[in-house]
Amino acid sequence: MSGSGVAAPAPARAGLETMTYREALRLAMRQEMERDERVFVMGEEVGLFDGSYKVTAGLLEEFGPDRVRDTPISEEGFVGAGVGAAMLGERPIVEVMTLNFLLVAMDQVVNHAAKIGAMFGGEVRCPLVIRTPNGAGNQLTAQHSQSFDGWFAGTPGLKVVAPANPADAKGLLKAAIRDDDPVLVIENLPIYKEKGEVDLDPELLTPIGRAAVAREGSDLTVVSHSFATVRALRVAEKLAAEHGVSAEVIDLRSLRPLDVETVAASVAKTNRVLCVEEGWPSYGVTAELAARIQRACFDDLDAPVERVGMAEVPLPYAKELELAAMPNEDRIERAALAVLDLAPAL
Amino acid sequence: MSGSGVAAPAPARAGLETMTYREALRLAMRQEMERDERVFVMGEEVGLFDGSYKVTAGLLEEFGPDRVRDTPISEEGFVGAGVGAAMLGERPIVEVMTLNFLLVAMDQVVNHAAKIGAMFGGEVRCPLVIRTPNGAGNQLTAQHSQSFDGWFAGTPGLKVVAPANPADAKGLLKAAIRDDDPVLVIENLPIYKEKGEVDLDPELLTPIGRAAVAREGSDLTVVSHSFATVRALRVAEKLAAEHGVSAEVIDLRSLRPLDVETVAASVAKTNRVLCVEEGWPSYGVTAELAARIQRACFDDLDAPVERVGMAEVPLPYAKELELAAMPNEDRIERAALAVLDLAPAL
Amino acid sequence: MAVIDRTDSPVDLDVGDLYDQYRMMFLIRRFEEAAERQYKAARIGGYCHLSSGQEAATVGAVSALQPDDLLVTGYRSHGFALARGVPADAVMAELFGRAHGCAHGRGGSMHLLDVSRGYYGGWGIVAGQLPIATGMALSLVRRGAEQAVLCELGDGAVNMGAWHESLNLAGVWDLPIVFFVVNNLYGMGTSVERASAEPDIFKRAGAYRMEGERVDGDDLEEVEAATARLLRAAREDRRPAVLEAVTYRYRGHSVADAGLAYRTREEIEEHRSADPLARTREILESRGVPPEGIDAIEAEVEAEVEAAVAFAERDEAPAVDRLAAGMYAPGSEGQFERMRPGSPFGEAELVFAGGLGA
Amino acid sequence: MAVIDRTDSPVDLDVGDLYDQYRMMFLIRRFEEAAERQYKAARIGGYCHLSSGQEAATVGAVSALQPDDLLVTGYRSHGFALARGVPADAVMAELFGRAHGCAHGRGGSMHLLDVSRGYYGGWGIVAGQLPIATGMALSLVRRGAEQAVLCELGDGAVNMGAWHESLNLAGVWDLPIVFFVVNNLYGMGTSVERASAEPDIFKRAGAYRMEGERVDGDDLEEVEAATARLLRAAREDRRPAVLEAVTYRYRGHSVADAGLAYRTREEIEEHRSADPLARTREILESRGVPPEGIDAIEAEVEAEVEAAVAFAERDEAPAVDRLAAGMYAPGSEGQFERMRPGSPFGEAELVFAGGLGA
Ligand SMILES: Cc1ncc(C[n+]2csc(CCOP(=O)(O)OP(=O)(O)O)c2C)c(N)n1
Ligand SMILES: Cc1ncc(C[n+]2csc(CCOP(=O)(O)OP(=O)(O)O)c2C)c(N)n1
Ligand SMILES: [Mg+2]
Ligand SMILES: [Mg+2]
Repeated sequence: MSGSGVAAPAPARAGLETMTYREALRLAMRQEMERDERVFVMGEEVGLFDGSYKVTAGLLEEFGPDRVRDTPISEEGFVGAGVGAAMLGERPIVEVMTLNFLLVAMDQVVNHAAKIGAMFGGEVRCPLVIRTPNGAGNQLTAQHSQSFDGWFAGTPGLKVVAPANPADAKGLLKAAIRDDDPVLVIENLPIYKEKGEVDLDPELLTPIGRAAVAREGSDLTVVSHSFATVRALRVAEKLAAEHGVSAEVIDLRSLRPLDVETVAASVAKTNRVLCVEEGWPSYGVTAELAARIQRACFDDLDAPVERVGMAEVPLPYAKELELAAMPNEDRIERAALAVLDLAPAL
Repeated sequence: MSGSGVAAPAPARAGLETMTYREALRLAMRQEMERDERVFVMGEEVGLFDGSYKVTAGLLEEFGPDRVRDTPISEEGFVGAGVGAAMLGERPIVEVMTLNFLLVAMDQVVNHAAKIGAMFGGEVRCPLVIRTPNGAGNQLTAQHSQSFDGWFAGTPGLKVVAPANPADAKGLLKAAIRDDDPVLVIENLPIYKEKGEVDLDPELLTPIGRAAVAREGSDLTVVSHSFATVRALRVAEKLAAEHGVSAEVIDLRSLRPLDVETVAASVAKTNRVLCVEEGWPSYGVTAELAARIQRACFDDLDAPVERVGMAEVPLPYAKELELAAMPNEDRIERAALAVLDLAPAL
Repeated sequence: MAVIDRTDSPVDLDVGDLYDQYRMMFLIRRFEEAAERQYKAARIGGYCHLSSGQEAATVGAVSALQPDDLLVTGYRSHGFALARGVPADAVMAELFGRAHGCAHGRGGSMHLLDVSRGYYGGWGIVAGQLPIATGMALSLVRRGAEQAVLCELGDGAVNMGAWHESLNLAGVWDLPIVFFVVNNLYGMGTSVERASAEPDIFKRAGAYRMEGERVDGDDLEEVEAATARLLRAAREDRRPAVLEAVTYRYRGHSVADAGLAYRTREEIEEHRSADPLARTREILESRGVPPEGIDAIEAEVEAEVEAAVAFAERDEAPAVDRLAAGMYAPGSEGQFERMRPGSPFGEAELVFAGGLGA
Repeated sequence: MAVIDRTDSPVDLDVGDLYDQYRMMFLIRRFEEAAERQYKAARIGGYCHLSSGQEAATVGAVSALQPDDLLVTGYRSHGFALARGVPADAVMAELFGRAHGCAHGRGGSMHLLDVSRGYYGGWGIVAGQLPIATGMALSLVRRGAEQAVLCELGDGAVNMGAWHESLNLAGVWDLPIVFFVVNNLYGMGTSVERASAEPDIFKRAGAYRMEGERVDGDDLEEVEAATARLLRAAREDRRPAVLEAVTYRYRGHSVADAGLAYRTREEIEEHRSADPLARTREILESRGVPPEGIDAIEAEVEAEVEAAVAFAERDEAPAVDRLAAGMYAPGSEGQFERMRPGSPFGEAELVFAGGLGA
């Protein structure tokens, strides 16, 4: 490894391909590892086991154990090791099996990675990527079903992105890898197998700090990120088909920086807004959204900003309970109708 | 230790006494330790050193090393030990030197203590108290100046209280110790030395989940907790004296459960509201407040809910920078005037 | 049920304990085979970690517990729950997520417990149970009780910071706890050699001036004897210890893992050929227990497992309007009374409706 | 400055190194005495942790570093920064919170650094620097560089989980790192015996099959020799190690602590009577350095410290409208462009005004 480590850009292998979210993430890593020898992957079971959710499958074979490094179970240790390597100019991609386990490495993320730029007066940077899925489903129960997205998004010094489809999975992960600051890339368990079209162009990134209008509409704005966007899009179709409602869906894509401008522009048009997240809404991502929207769009709003998220309980195991607790499409639909005054508020 | 461990209530030593916040906390612990032998204190430097902020001063001498236990530096270990002891029916009070250090014990608090009741179907409880100060000031810099209050308040299974004066310091800590669930008691570095009147009655608790109207007013509601309440009260006086504005100050006291009813009642009267916190407002406590207020008081609000908190940077060391970054009284006052349309919005 | 009626059994009383233990090992094996079938039939969800191959370590260690000793484990815990006497019905119902599961359908496979039997769970974060078990041992000391805690963990867990902090606390405070490391050679796909700078895990006890010992985890009697001795030292002399039982997991990490990416079929077969069940059965026979008696008990166990599945199938689902049951102590409802205004859509309906208590 | 001009000095070149080292020890002592005075005069704020009494350990260890080796420390780090060659001006200005401080007034006493000298901070969470230093060692291996990392920590830090995870990673990956434990007998008010189940800290290296060694931390030459040997093994053979230097802190934990609640005046006096500065000066004299030469160098150091204070006083404060300087990499501003609508009151003014870059 020498100099910037960046190889001359490969000739564009343009073209679109349909692939899963998981494959898109893998493509992003492979392209960036080819492009820049400073990039390496580290985490539990990323190598020999092909990744516990198979995101890194095949990379060990392709890049060898120095660049696809299996770690012991010690998140605090290897997340911190990523911080240290990044401070020396490497581009570590640290995979944490799920967001739940980042709790044991919280101190390294929040009190170390996030502080480096400012606390040392800009003398050293930390271009670290942490990849980890949030989300619930499949009865993984209370300790394995959480989305603390807002905690990281509320930490100055971090950047946080959360792709909701394969194209952004590739584009945002690549942007994160090339970014000079610590970026948390929040993936999602239920989306890993979702398919979508991905542009293979290795230079096509999804910019950090830019939301997307995932679906245009005029009666209601639904703001969401990660898997909640997938749900929101399904509900939007249903609202159109069954209630003649035209819902615009904003996919945030980044949580820090948060693109409020795009959200506010939509609300200015629709005058009604529902915010959806997979995590607990109280003190969660949708709280910040509601707070900003009511300030930015005070005169535009025809109804209060409404929120839906996971019911505020540690997620129970039993299938029936789990289903009831999750921000399922039925709950989102009823909330949307309530915002539109087409159903009672709850 | 046997049975419930609770001794017959001591004869009421009624009467008021002026004391510091720190002394009020100590009084609460002493009274509860006298009342219930299951109560014990554990943490770094709580014994021989008299507490790093002297809150536990004298308790070792009075109750001995079994009930005032110095620990090694290992927050994950001893916070978790508190969880285990609580599951067996003890009433541990675990002191963590500052909220910043709770990051290394996050997993024990969020993924363990908070989960016990629900995850085990109510078969076992966790009556644990964690005491720790939040807050900035005194140039403690980026790693030592944080307020993650909202992260815990957003965790179902936990209860979170944050007294803003000596009377509530005693009352809420006692309520937390007697509560059958895990309670985080957020203290505050700058308030430790503040004085106030405290009722010595050992049976007088401050109920969890009840905000207080700390100052009555009619033009504006300021909602705050912990040290921000102290600041808010000072600003309210200034607003009255210099601008003829009558500000009502709501001291939340509990963050989970959050007493929105009291807040909403005040906003219904004043129609304007400013939320203040010591931490970063984005994705913070004031985000949740704004989100709930705009929903509960949609038709009452004459202006958007406004927020002030710590500037969203890792807190810098230099005194001038630190002062500028904190939610100082000048910033709160300007925000209050902006909400009242007496100064420009920023 | 764990305890068989000895009056019916054709067994010499001298081998009675071993006989019960063999029965339990067999129960665990058959129970988990049934669980795997039910998982594949989508009646069980979540993660489901089987311990087939590890039964001698499980039953040996639990047999050494006194009735009032405490047990804390990780997530690979069906065997521990059964061995501690939790009825197969209650365990299977929990895997099915039913109301009469031992955690009322709230916990599932990873979060079994039975407080009446001193079994305090069933935890899913690797090594997260260690500080908690340590605190329980501290509590025993405060009560002056002659009891001990047995805390199970895997070989992969010994590289977590929580291991270090817990062992240090146990050592510096002289706590009555035995850390029981079930070394099945792998943490998911990572072998002990690739994960631990000191692969002789029991030696790590030395860093805390603590006794450390390794036993053949497939030798039921060796495991029991060592556990009993260390638990006694914990109980009577407040000497904490590490006991490492070397064993092998036949199946993948969880039902979802084929378990072949990181080890060979030959390796698995080699271990299977020294199956602890077969080994224990041989000992029983060598001590004069007639094979028909063992066969009879095996048939009884199979019926017990079938009955557990039937029980779980019949059992009711937890009430959906009691979503928040257990989250807070009964009586907390009043504290939450004033939280409703401005709640996110549906929150009050979902959470407050059924009350917050157990 | 760390390097003195030897042509001016009246010293036999054979003792030149020791002479420089004595000078540095003396500089650290006087620098910290000045820092304490300035703290009491309220020109320095925050926590201010002095290392008086520990100078031999500090200077001995840092002397063993090659120019391109890396250094990472905790918060008691004035001495380490100075010994690594960070100018006293830049350190004092940092304590004053000034623009030309080594962290531009952003870090203060706990967060000194100088990347040009391979000093990567200055960290305030106990043991938080260990995983980071470990990652740096990993990076050196990836580059195939023959360099090593020296990671300082205190005796209290060895009970944190991060210690365990870091040492295990260093061991399992054969990383070029030496964990340098400055054992000053106490972590705040807690003695090593009350905190560590294994009070012979160096022995804990064994849990990772790592070399562990203890030296007299007040013997400059012993510290330097051991550090040099272990760093060489790290650099050349990728053998990580633990080096424990036993020393004593004269002052309280920080300037705010009188340091008497947990130890006696007699204990402090006893250690003071074997002051490493006096010891080192004696060795110099015994090797033929004339006392007047040493006196002269001491006077020079005193002037240097005075000059540093004067420099810090004169230096400008960081610009208040650059509150967010350094937080994100230059060029990130565009990413934050669309975050402004609905911001909390004053946020845009406070944070965005001066840009986000360094
Ligand atoms: C902190 C944490 N990190 C990762 C995981 C995911 N995980 C679950 S089990 C496991 C392997 C544990 O191996 P070991 O301790 O040997 O126990 P075994 O599964 O072999 O019984 C991992 C990595 C987790 N649950 N918690
Ligand atoms: C995780 C964490 N817990 C507690 C503290 C508070 N604290 C700062 S220094 C210190 C003592 C550390 O002692 P030691 O490691 O021996 O270093 P020394 O101060 O003696 O140099 C403590 C408890 C902290 N900074 N971080
Ligand atoms: Mg294992
Ligand atoms: Mg020390």
